[in-house]
Amino acid sequence: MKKSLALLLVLTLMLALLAGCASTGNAGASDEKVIKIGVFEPVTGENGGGGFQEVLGMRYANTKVPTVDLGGVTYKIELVEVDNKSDKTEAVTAAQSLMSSKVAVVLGSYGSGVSIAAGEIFKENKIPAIGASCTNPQVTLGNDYYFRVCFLDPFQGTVMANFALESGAKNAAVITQLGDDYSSGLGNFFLKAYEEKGGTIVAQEQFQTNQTDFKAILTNVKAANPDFIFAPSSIATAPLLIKQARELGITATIAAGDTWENTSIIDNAGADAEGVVLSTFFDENDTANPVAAEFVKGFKEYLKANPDSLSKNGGEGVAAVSALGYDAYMSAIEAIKAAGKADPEAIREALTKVTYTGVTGSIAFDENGDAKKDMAYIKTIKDGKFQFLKTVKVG
Amino acid sequence: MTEQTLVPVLELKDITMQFGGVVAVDNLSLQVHRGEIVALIGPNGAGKTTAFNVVTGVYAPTNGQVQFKGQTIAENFPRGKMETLYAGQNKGVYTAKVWPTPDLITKKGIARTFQNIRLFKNMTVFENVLIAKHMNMKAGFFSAAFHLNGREEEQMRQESLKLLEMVNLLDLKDEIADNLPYGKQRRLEIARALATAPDLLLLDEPAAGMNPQETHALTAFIRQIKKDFDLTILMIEHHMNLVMDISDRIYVIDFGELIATGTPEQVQNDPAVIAAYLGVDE
Amino acid sequence: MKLNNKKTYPMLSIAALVVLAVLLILLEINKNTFGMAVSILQKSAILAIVAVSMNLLNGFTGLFSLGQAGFMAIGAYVTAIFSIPTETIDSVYYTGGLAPWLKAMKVGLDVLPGFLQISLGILAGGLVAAVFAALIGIPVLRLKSDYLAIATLGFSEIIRAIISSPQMDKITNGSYGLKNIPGFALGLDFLPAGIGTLLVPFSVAGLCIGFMVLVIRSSYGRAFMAIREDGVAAEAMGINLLKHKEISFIISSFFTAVAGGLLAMFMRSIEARTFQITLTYDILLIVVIGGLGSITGSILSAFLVTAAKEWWLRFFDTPLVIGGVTIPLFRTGFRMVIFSLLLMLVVLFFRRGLMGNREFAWADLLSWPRNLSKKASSGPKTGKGGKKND
Amino acid sequence: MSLTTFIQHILTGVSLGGAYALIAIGYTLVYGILLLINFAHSDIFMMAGYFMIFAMATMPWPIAIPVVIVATVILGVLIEKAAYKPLRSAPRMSIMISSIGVSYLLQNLATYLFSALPKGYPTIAPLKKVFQLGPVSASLVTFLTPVLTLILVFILMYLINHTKLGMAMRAVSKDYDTSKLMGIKINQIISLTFVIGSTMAAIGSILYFTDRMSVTPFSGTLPGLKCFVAAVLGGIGSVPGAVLGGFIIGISETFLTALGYSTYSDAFTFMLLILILIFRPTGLIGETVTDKV
Repeated sequence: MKKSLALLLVLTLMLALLAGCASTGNAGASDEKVIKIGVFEPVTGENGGGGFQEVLGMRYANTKVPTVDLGGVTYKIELVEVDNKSDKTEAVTAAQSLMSSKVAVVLGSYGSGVSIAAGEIFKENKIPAIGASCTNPQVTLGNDYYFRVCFLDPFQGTVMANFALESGAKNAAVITQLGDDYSSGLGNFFLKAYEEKGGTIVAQEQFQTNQTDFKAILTNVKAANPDFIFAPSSIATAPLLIKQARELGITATIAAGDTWENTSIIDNAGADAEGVVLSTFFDENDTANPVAAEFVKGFKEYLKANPDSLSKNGGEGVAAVSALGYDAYMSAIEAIKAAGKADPEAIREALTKVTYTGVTGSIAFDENGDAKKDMAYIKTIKDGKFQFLKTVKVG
Repeated sequence: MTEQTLVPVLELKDITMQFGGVVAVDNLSLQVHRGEIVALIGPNGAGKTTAFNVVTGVYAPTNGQVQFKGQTIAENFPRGKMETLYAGQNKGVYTAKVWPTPDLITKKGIARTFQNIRLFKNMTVFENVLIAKHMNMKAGFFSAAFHLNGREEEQMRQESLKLLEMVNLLDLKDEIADNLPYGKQRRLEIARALATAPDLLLLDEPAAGMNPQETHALTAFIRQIKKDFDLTILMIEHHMNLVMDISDRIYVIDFGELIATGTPEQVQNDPAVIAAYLGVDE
Repeated sequence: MKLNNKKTYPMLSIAALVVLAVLLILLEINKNTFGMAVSILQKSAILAIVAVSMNLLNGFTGLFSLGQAGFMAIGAYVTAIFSIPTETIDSVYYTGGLAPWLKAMKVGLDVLPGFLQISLGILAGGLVAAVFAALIGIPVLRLKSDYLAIATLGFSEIIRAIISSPQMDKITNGSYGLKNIPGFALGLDFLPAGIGTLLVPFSVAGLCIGFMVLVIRSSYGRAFMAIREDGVAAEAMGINLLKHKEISFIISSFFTAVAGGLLAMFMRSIEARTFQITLTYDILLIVVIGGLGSITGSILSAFLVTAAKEWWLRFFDTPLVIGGVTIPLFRTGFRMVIFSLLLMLVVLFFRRGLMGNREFAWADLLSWPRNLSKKASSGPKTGKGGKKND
Repeated sequence: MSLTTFIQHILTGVSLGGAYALIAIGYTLVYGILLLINFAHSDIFMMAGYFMIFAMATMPWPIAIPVVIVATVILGVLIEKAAYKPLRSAPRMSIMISSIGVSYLLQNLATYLFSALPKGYPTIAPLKKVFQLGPVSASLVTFLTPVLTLILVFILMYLINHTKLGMAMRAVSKDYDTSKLMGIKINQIISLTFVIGSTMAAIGSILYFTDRMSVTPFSGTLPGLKCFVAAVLGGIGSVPGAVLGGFIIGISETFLTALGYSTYSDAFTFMLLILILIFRPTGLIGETVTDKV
């Protein structure tokens, strides 16, 4: 019994090894000219849902622009996807595996924490990275190799504070997740901006990662009776927070940042989600930008052609992170073209000078590597759908 | 044993051990003198092992005092919940609380074996004995860890080997303790206790589970180690042949109380003992 | 550990070490080509330290502790605070800033070369963990095995909660984690550029494990094992239980924290969430597969499990297509299922793990082919079951 | 804190405590008999959550609930047969490692099968009906949880104290070896223990998740640990103790969070555990046991 089991075990391992070798062997066999672009995104874990939407944007971009011509030679662009599992420890190995795949540039990641963690590795290996939706200032700060196509949390916090005050909310409560830099950071920026502009913060509550019972903190919020509740958090947390708040009879507007633009929140929170407000990078119904209109049309067709992607995307809606993923890919292509070669160092140089009109507006990077953006879209949930409310500009 | 050498080594004074409402040892007093072999006998559940556990520091007595070579090694009086529950005697006589942990008792020179053998089963015979030398090691943690106490370590090993030779286990020194035959395990447990260089050896049913031949060998073995190591021995035993053969004096307890004491002949003819052992005639 | 009379073949050991060193240096020089291997080796070396520390406690002293993640967190945070370059400290603590006294300490330490600052940080991390271990050990180590497990696990969660609490913002940067932690090669200015990525973790691991092996082989190590085998009997042999359990707990925690410090350097950025219970479980997996009570088993297992988990078996997570047919089982998460099944298999059928409680010896390796043929002819000799240490 | 807020917190705390109590019973029963911390119990609870999601997808809730309970019981008993029974003679550490292994396996299996993303828990309409008592508002499940918990505990106590099987269970937990000699079918009793524990976990899971609305593969871990602490706090092996512990932890956790110490709410639970182990290892209403040497 034991012996045969042991044998089985060894055989499985051997098989695994063989398969592993085989799969890596195939990649090197083709003699086609290839430029590899790393996709460093979470497909599982806390941010798996959003991460996948971002990947979809990149995959779609790859079908739109699958090759690039450099000096008369056509190079095929190959996406090398790794899953960082929304986990910093995994992120390091995942990033390392991208490095050993010899990618020229990296795209991602959804979730600032993993981007920060991997940033050092990209920097060390001198591989430029383009973040799509990581909004924490720490991602690009002090890292010459990290760029991003989205706006930053201080900006987003200010936008939401402006919006709250404009809509007549004089008192606000802030709920943040402990140990999460996105949530704590954004909450903090909102708090500062809101108080600076004359609002009053009446309650400040925190909850722990994986906590699912928010009744205690919500009871406190209810007692403070705010007009506006700002609760930036993950997609997983959102429906729970919304439903429990409504159950306790809280009627104030609940608002959050870009992460909440995900249909799973509407699916899970149902009618309670009505009236929720969030800021985001992009609106699919914004027809002012022709690039965006074209992207939305093409992306929807791409989704329809891939039923699996469609179901994981949660329907036909075009998420802002997909648009950002697309823009990140396109900025990379622009930079490769400008550099004229697939050398990472040259691409990094080129990125500092790239200007490109993307789906989410015009993109150029400042000295930190952040996209210069001055506008955010505010959306609300109405009739079970995300609806464009207004745009907010901050000077 | 002749009268002029009566130096008390171990003295139990009014020891009562009570668990909740159950009195396991009731007001037990006994003396063991230098060079004696004393047996503590009694029917199952009489409280013999409990008495051993009090002497070796496993339990703090509820009331009473234990003296070893004239020094108090354990003393206690009923306190807390026991103060109201206490069912023993001599309440209020003892006022100090002395309860050293078992390792300190061993360091003072009392070694013991256990009713159900407690060897370090996955370690070798040699290691089992060598461990007893650890408590007297002079080297501190770091010098031991960095093996700077080479000479001391070597001495510990030599002493252990010598001991194994004296108890006839040298040829088995690299054997895993658990693999030894039963009789050898008993012998090893005694050897391990001897390695702590005790003055007083407590044997808890050393012949349990042995056949007559093995018991006979054990008798000779106990006599021999007593002589070789200049020991005083207190033992619990059910094998009456062994007890009557080897003991200088015998204490008989039943239901925690002392019912008789004296030489083997005196005890054998004591009516109280006969009553307690009725039907357990051996 | 048996006091066997096997020949030790010191020449072979030295040769093996030299070969290992040469291999490591070769890998380092070509680390652009072997990036993945280098990264796996770094992580394995770090986990090997934790695995051996856990084994010292669980396998040799018989104390079932599940507090590893907490002690690693302590080590990681202390090391990080010591080693983040002072000039970038404000950008790391961008919300609240670093506590003035810590900043003053960092400015003061800047007179030392970076390499020394980091070493000091790792040492300090170990010492802080050792102090914590000593303090909580006094009440907790009296507990029976399973209560000890839960209590240490609880302790590890407390540490994590404290680290991420807003009240600690000025020290641990609370929710935001720490970044800009220098990697292994940084600070070693006296070596050629880039050298150290492997040498540093391997030599630290060598020192740590070496020390623990020395302890285990000393009289104290025997006392630990005696406690594992039978606490009551050990006490009757004059061994002070609490003192020896404390020593074992402190050493184990010290080295766990040192490994935590190395992990911080490996990851370059840390947050409290890194040190969850699953981290402890991962290490337990390594120890159990390697064999409770075998140092070489733990080391071997640390390398095997890490490499398999992070590298070789990664393809379990990606869809496998053979001849145009997609094999259904292969998708994200399958790898971890395989690993948990492997653990259960070891626990249920190979309770002794890879090495049981034996250690690697050249003599065994050299006589292996002979033994193998002997075994084949005489049929398998079943050893005793798992160690009895209840 | 106003009276309304206070009452609202009490309600939340008692409801949470009730769910904890039901899970804690599973720990306390298994520990009483096998002296094993069943680390997998928290994941049985988590799996029950997923079972409900799948059951409710195809059937109405009055059918789904018994189906989920049966499925959870089968899972619990299966785990015992596969992972604990073969190790019955092994050292305790091996069984504990085995239970950690099962926990690890269930979590990874759930991640693999259902993804790590939270799945919405189906709404059992009558349970979610919101009641408004003056300014205090809560759904029915909040009121129902503690009541149902107490009813279940009384039934369980009756089973343990007044039936033959219950007597056998008590005997096994008092003295494993002797009960074996007395002809008690040990395996049957152990299975029964797991049946009861899993049933309670399944009911607890329905109440807990209905209130919290989503399940992830790691939903069970932290509540599980807290429930074990609850069992120890009340006195391991004692069912009323587990219930008492559950309520104490539920209420104190709620108030700590309410007072702004949510960081320390988990830490507090474990601090409580360490304190109780030092000062009263037998728990609040446990029995004293003396080790035999």
